[in-house]
Amino acid sequence: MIATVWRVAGVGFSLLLVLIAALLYGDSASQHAFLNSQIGEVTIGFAVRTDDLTVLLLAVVGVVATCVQIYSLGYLHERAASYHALVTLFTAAMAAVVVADSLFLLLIGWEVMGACSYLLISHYWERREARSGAVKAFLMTRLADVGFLFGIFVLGVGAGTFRISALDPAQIDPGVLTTGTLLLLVGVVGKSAQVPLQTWLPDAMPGPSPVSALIHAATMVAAGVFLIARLYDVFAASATTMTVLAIVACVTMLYAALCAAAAVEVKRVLAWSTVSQLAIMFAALSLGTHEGRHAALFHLVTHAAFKGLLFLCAGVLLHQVGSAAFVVLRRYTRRGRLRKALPVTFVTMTIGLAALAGVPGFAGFFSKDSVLEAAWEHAHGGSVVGWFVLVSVGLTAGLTAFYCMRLWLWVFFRTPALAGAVGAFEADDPMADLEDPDTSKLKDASWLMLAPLVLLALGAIALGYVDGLHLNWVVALASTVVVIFGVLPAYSLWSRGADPRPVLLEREFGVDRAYHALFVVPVRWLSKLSVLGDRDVVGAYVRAVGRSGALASQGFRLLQTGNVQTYLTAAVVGVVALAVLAGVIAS
Amino acid sequence: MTTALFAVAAVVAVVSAVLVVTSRRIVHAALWLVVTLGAVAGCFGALHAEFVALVQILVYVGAIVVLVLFALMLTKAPTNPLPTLTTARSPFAAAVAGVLALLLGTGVVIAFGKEKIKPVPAGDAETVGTAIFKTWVLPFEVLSVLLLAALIGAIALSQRKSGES
Amino acid sequence: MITVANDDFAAGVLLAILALPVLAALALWALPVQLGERLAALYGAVVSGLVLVGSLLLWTPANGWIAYVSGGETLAPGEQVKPLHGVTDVPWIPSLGVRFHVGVDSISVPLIVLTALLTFLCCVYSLKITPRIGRMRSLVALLLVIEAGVIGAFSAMDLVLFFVCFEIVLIPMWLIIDIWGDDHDAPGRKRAATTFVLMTVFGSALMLLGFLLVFRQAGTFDLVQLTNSPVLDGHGVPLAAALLIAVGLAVKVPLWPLHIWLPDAHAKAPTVGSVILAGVLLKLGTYGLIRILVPVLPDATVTIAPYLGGFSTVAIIAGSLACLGQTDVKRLIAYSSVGHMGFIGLGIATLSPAGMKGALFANIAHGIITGLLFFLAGAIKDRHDTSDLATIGRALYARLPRIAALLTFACLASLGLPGLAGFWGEMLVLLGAYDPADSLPRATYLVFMVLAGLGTVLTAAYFLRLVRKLCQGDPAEHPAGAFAVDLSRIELITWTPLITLTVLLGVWPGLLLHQWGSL
Amino acid sequence: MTLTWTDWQAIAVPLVLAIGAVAVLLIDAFWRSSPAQLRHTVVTLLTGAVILFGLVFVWAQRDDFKPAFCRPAVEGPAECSLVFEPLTAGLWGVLLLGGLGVVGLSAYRLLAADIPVGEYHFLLLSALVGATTLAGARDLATVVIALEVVSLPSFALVALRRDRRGSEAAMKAFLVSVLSTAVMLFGISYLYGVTGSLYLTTIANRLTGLDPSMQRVAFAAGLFVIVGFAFKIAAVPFHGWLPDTYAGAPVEVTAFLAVVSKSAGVAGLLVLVITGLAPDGSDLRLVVAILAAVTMTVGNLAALRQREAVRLLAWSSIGQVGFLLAPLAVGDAQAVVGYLAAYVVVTLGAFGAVAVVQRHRPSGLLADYRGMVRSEPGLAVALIFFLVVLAGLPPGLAGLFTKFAAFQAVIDAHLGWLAIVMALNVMIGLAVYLRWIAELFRLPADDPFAVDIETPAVAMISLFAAAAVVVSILPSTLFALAT
Amino acid sequence: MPLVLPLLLAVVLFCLGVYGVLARRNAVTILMSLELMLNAVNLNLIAFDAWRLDGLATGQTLAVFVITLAAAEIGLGLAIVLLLFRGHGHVDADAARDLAEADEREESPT
Repeated sequence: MIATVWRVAGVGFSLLLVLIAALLYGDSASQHAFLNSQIGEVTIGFAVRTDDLTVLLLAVVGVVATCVQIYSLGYLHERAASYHALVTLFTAAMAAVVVADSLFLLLIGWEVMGACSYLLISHYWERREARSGAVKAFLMTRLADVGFLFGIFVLGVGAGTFRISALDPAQIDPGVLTTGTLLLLVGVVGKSAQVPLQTWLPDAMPGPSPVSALIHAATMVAAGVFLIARLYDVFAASATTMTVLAIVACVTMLYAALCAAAAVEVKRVLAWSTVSQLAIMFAALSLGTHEGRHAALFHLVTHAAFKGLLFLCAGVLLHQVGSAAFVVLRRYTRRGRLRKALPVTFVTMTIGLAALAGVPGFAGFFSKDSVLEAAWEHAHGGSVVGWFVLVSVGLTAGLTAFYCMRLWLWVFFRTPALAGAVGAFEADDPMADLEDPDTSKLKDASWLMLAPLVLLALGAIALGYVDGLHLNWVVALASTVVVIFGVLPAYSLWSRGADPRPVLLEREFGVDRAYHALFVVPVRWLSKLSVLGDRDVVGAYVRAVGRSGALASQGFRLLQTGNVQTYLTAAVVGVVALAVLAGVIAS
Repeated sequence: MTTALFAVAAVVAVVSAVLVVTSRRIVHAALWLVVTLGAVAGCFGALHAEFVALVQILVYVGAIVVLVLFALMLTKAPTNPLPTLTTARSPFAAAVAGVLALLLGTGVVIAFGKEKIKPVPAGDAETVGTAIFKTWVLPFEVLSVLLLAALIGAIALSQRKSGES
Repeated sequence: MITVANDDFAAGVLLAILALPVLAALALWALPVQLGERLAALYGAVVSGLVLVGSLLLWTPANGWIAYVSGGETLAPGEQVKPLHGVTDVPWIPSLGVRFHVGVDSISVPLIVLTALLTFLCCVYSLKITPRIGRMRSLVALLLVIEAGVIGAFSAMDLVLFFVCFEIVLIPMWLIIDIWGDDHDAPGRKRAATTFVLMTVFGSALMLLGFLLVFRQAGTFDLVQLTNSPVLDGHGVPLAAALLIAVGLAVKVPLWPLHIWLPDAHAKAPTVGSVILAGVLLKLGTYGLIRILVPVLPDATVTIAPYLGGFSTVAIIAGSLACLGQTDVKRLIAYSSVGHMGFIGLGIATLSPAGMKGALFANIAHGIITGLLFFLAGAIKDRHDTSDLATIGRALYARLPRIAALLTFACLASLGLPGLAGFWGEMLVLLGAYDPADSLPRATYLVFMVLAGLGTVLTAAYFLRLVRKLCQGDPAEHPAGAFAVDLSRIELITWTPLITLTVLLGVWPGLLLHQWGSL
Repeated sequence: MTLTWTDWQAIAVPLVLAIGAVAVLLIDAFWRSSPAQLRHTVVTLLTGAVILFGLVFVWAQRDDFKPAFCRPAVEGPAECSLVFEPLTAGLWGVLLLGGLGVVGLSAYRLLAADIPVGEYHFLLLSALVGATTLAGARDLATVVIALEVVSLPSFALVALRRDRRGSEAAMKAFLVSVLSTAVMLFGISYLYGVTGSLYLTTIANRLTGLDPSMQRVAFAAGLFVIVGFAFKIAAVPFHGWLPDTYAGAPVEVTAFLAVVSKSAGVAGLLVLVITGLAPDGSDLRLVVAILAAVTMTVGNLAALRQREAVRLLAWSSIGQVGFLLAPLAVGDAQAVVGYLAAYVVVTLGAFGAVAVVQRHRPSGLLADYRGMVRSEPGLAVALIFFLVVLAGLPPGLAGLFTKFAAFQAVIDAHLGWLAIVMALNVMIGLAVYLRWIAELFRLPADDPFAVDIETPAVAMISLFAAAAVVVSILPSTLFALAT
Repeated sequence: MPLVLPLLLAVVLFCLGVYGVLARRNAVTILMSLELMLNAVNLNLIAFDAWRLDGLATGQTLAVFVITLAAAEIGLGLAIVLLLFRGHGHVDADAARDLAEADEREESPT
């Protein structure tokens, strides 16, 4: 009953968002503030605004959320009430971020998303990896949010206002501006899982797939991109921040793409690819040009479509097969069953992967191309950053094509070379049952789940054309070549039945382990130290006071011997002592 | 003259006082106390306080020491020397007393070392009597309450409990 | 400046809510034992409900904030002077210069309402859920006495009266811990109660010394006069007075390293005791700092503020780290109070409008949220007869889904999630630390701010650890107990106001912030 | 010398008490034939009436200033042996109230049967004569003799049951007291030598102009005098006799020692300090301050582990004396008298309660009080209130404010270290009393204490409790005693 | 005559008395030692009186008072000592220890 209410509410709310976006479309930008309180010289309160960016993001969020909500109706049955409620809250929080004109309202949405993602990731709280992944996600984003909060302080106090529309970079001291934006960037990096705060996102995969779709496509991680787009004037005013952003983005996109190339679980590959794609958007933003911003937002929109699609497809795999690990999926695939049993999923996922890989004609191709174009333009302007971004995005495009192809082939196609073997993935799960699964009951998911897939697949193709076709043919050609260069090795490896995964990549460069040793272990030690310190140092003093009191008491009892002459002696000694003492003090 | 008299009495007083606190026979100690008190009375005399000297002899030697001797008898004090009459703490007690004497003696010598007493007779019964009844009426009256209370108290304590044989 | 507004009605209400609980407690003790035991909770609920109504009557939007002065200059220029109302001012002990002077302004009223609310909820809770040992008559009576004492302290406008009210609560609280505390650990609860009362008494004795030094300097104990013409000069006697007062109040707050009484006292106390202790009593310390230390000894406060801030920051970090290592749910929540009170201390130490308001806000928020947390911990403890995490086992989501969900909610609120009440106070405190009063060393405060910010992460870490250890987990390994009943009606009724307020204050902080005027 | 009307008025109270004492003794001695109850009641009522008369008299003249037994001095104001002034009125009020309380606690069925009634009341009144005289005395001869008049009857009272414990207790108290008298007299002799007078005002005048070597002697002399009083009020390290004597004496007599005898000592010391023996800033005040600090610390610490009620009260009374000495060390008479008054009321109450329990449970252990809140709620609540007042915590506001006044006096005199020690002792003292209170609140023991409490005991304890409540609500009454 | 002579004698007697009080075991001998101390007081008083010659005979008067006081004390003291003897069978001051702090044993009421 309650679950039904929340289901309806969830779908309704996300449709409402779409409706609002539609209503607001074309309205002139405006702001409205409410519930303000004056604290000293600054005002703390809430404000909302509407402009193109709001409308765009609201639409994206609304559509993706609608797809996810509807999809979830079919996907999820246990604990549906809390699930749908949280997804709705999640969407609402993202909507708050999108419409916020007050940094505090933005922060509320920003962090409520973190909390919702925590709760949703740990939806399957029976599973160990879900629990730890959720905690990790929350803590890492929380850590970044501290920087974000401080950034708000710095900018807000520096500008004398916490209203986004009132932040004028010209009015802010350059040093303050750089500090503030850098601190905000910390929050962005955390939320969008960029290097060095990237490790939480892949570990968040134990959450339900629709949630992953939501997180990766429209909310949470996209919020970082949105934020910089929203505060683009402020960010662009600080060259230092933009350079840092460029470096972070470039490192991240390559790093994540490499990690994705070695991941052996569909959702994990997709997660790393999100990190990588977000980095591309950041790279575009870091150009500091209008084209860059436009390209980033364009890529954000197309990415929302195809990444949402991909995660929902992965969800179908999980739902119908039970796992999205390569090793499991291969057991179906080696008999060629998977593709045939799940035709719609196969087709839509192929579209999604193509879009992700940047195959010409699909949305991803166009948006990535616009990023490359922007970078190219900028590089021509003599910017080192532009060159840097251009080269990185190019390399990433190749890697993306590689891992998309790898995923597609290994999951859906039997390898002639392996003659029905699972492939290179047995080692991943020695306990896995390598017997043939019962494939007779395998069938495609219900229409509730497939309808969003189809919708998003259409989006993944069509969204590439909404911005109008203005391709720079040189860049487009180059990127196509890069894609081909990425695809070919994947095909070649697959056809030979080999999947070489360097240890370094498989361990994702050891970052996780290093963080564990650098942060988690010391904190555990410190916590132990703190507990012991309280017990054995501070507490010991208190106990020692008590014990010495008791001891003294016992001592005075022992002195009370009952012998009156002892008392008299003590008294006379006391007289002499007092005389001497007072003499000493007086002199 | 008075100085010499005083010196003799003082020496006697000190020697006998030492014996009072060191004698191993209790009864001897009591008798040495008589000597000390007498010698102190002599000192009073030498300081021209004849009335006080007289009272000292009457009250102390005549009454108090007799009381003490009675008490010794009643408490069945042995007449033979007792090795345990002083406690084991006596060296310490001696040290404490010694330090005290040193402190007080030094202080007294420094403060009064140069002063002399003029030998003027001013201690007859009339002087003291007048002082008591002209100036010190209140303490005198209170003293009478004290004597009465002490007397009644002593009697009450000495009575056997009713029912006690 | 404090000005005084004549308001006989408010004065009457204030006196009534001061006197009513005490008289009601005496009357309850006068009842026959059997009748008293049966009626106690209902009686307590009615009385404290009346007090709650009275305290709400005192809540008028017109009243404001005491100005405090630092280094001779007003920190916030151009602010409005807001009056004290509900004033009763009669001589009490003329020879000592002590007056019975009570009144409320907007600093006191929210705290008084909080006190009344929590006491009311404790009484309502006790209607159905009672400690195993029973003796409800005395428990309710003691709760009412504590309520009166705390309201008295929050409305006292005389240093000595404040001191007296500060002490009134000690013996009742000691009894509550000692008699109704953890029934598995009699020596432990005795020790906890005694440590609590002795440390607090020592602290308050030092505070009294500070008051007397103030008296020697200013010749009055009257807070209105003292606030209007504070004891200036940050060295010598005023500094000594400020130190003594600060240390005395710091025991109560409690500030690291004087917090050692708190975990035991909270952990061993019965549910209602923990709620009152954490929700109300701790506020006395921070209220005292704001009401007395800052306005009366402004210069000396500036001198000691960096140290106060430093210890508060240490409290935030050390408290959070200690929480990470706790194995007992009540102890963990208790330690979390150390961290949260550290935030409040830091806010006061900034001496800035934002920090102060943050401290005041965090005071209220902590009372509400920690009250809720202790209610929840008590509920879990009652159901499992232990508060040890390992013994309770995991997967409460499966066994007690509603309570576990509420626990998660309360944890999120307590860790300062924006949108819930816990956020605004801590945010304002950090903002205050970013921009402290001009007379304070800003670089030092920036370090405090960063450390406190890291403290929020640690706070999140231990609360998530709690949720993970308690709520989540494989239900197969931790089957539901036979008598484990999920959220009962009385619990729902008792906790609803707290939950509502947590959300309400989270989305509308202005509700309280407006109270404290435009500073 | 002729006694003037003023002189008679000034000594009226001690005089009436003395006459009353003799009358009581005579009635008891010559009316042996009457039944014990009647005799006891008559004696009690008569004693009470005498003391009550004293109280009424003091109340009527509380604002007067009456120097008595004066002689014109060579220099300065007239030298008087006794002065009745508001301070005296306050001290007398406290002493007489204490005496009255003890008389009430010694009513028929309360006082042990083997104590001779007439002698008991005679000695009690005699001691009161000494106590009142002491509080008004302004010359050293009167001081020392009055002090003896307080002490000697007290020792007789201690041993009045004439048993083994009583005699030992009396012996200890006696020996210590006599030594203290000797020491004090020795000091007085030096004071006389240095200043040539026994009148306190004259001594105070002449002490100021002494050369250094004389000053040293004067200091030693003053020290000896103060030490004499310190013995009497059992300041540490002159306290050894007190716990033993309290434990050995009948409970009523212990109450007397704790209330009247101790108050008299404090009163005497107060008179000495404020009339100029230890003027402001003198080392003697420092000595008293040191004594105060040591006394309260040792007393409270030793009380911490006591298992017997009387012994706990004994040690705690040492601690309380420490708190009394603190304002005394700075010459704040108002604080001292206020503290004394509160102390007297609640100590009487506590001893009254202890006496009730001890009569039925002679072992006197704290464990006997277990569960009393349920079995004897009235008595338990009263006892808790007394203890809370002694600890100085609300609701015992009388104790709180008298401690407060002590703190204020000490702070005003810039004795910061003493104030810190006092703060520490507030904590230790609280620990002491809480132990006892905790026993009362324990769940009922196997055989909880439940008896028919004797009517006079109920009346007296209720009276003390009522008084304690009144002074808790209106603490200003306490401080009005000596203004 | 030098004033210090009687004063030093008094000091010596006083300290001998102190020694006696502290070191002697028998209660009666302790009382005797106390008498020595009181005599030292009297010596002081008389000496100062003779030195001061204030015409009031203050010292002598007080000396007489002290002698009387000593008599009262010794009277009551001996009564107490006798009572002690009746109860304990001896008069050793340091052996009467019934009232010492009972460490672990229960005190036995008589």
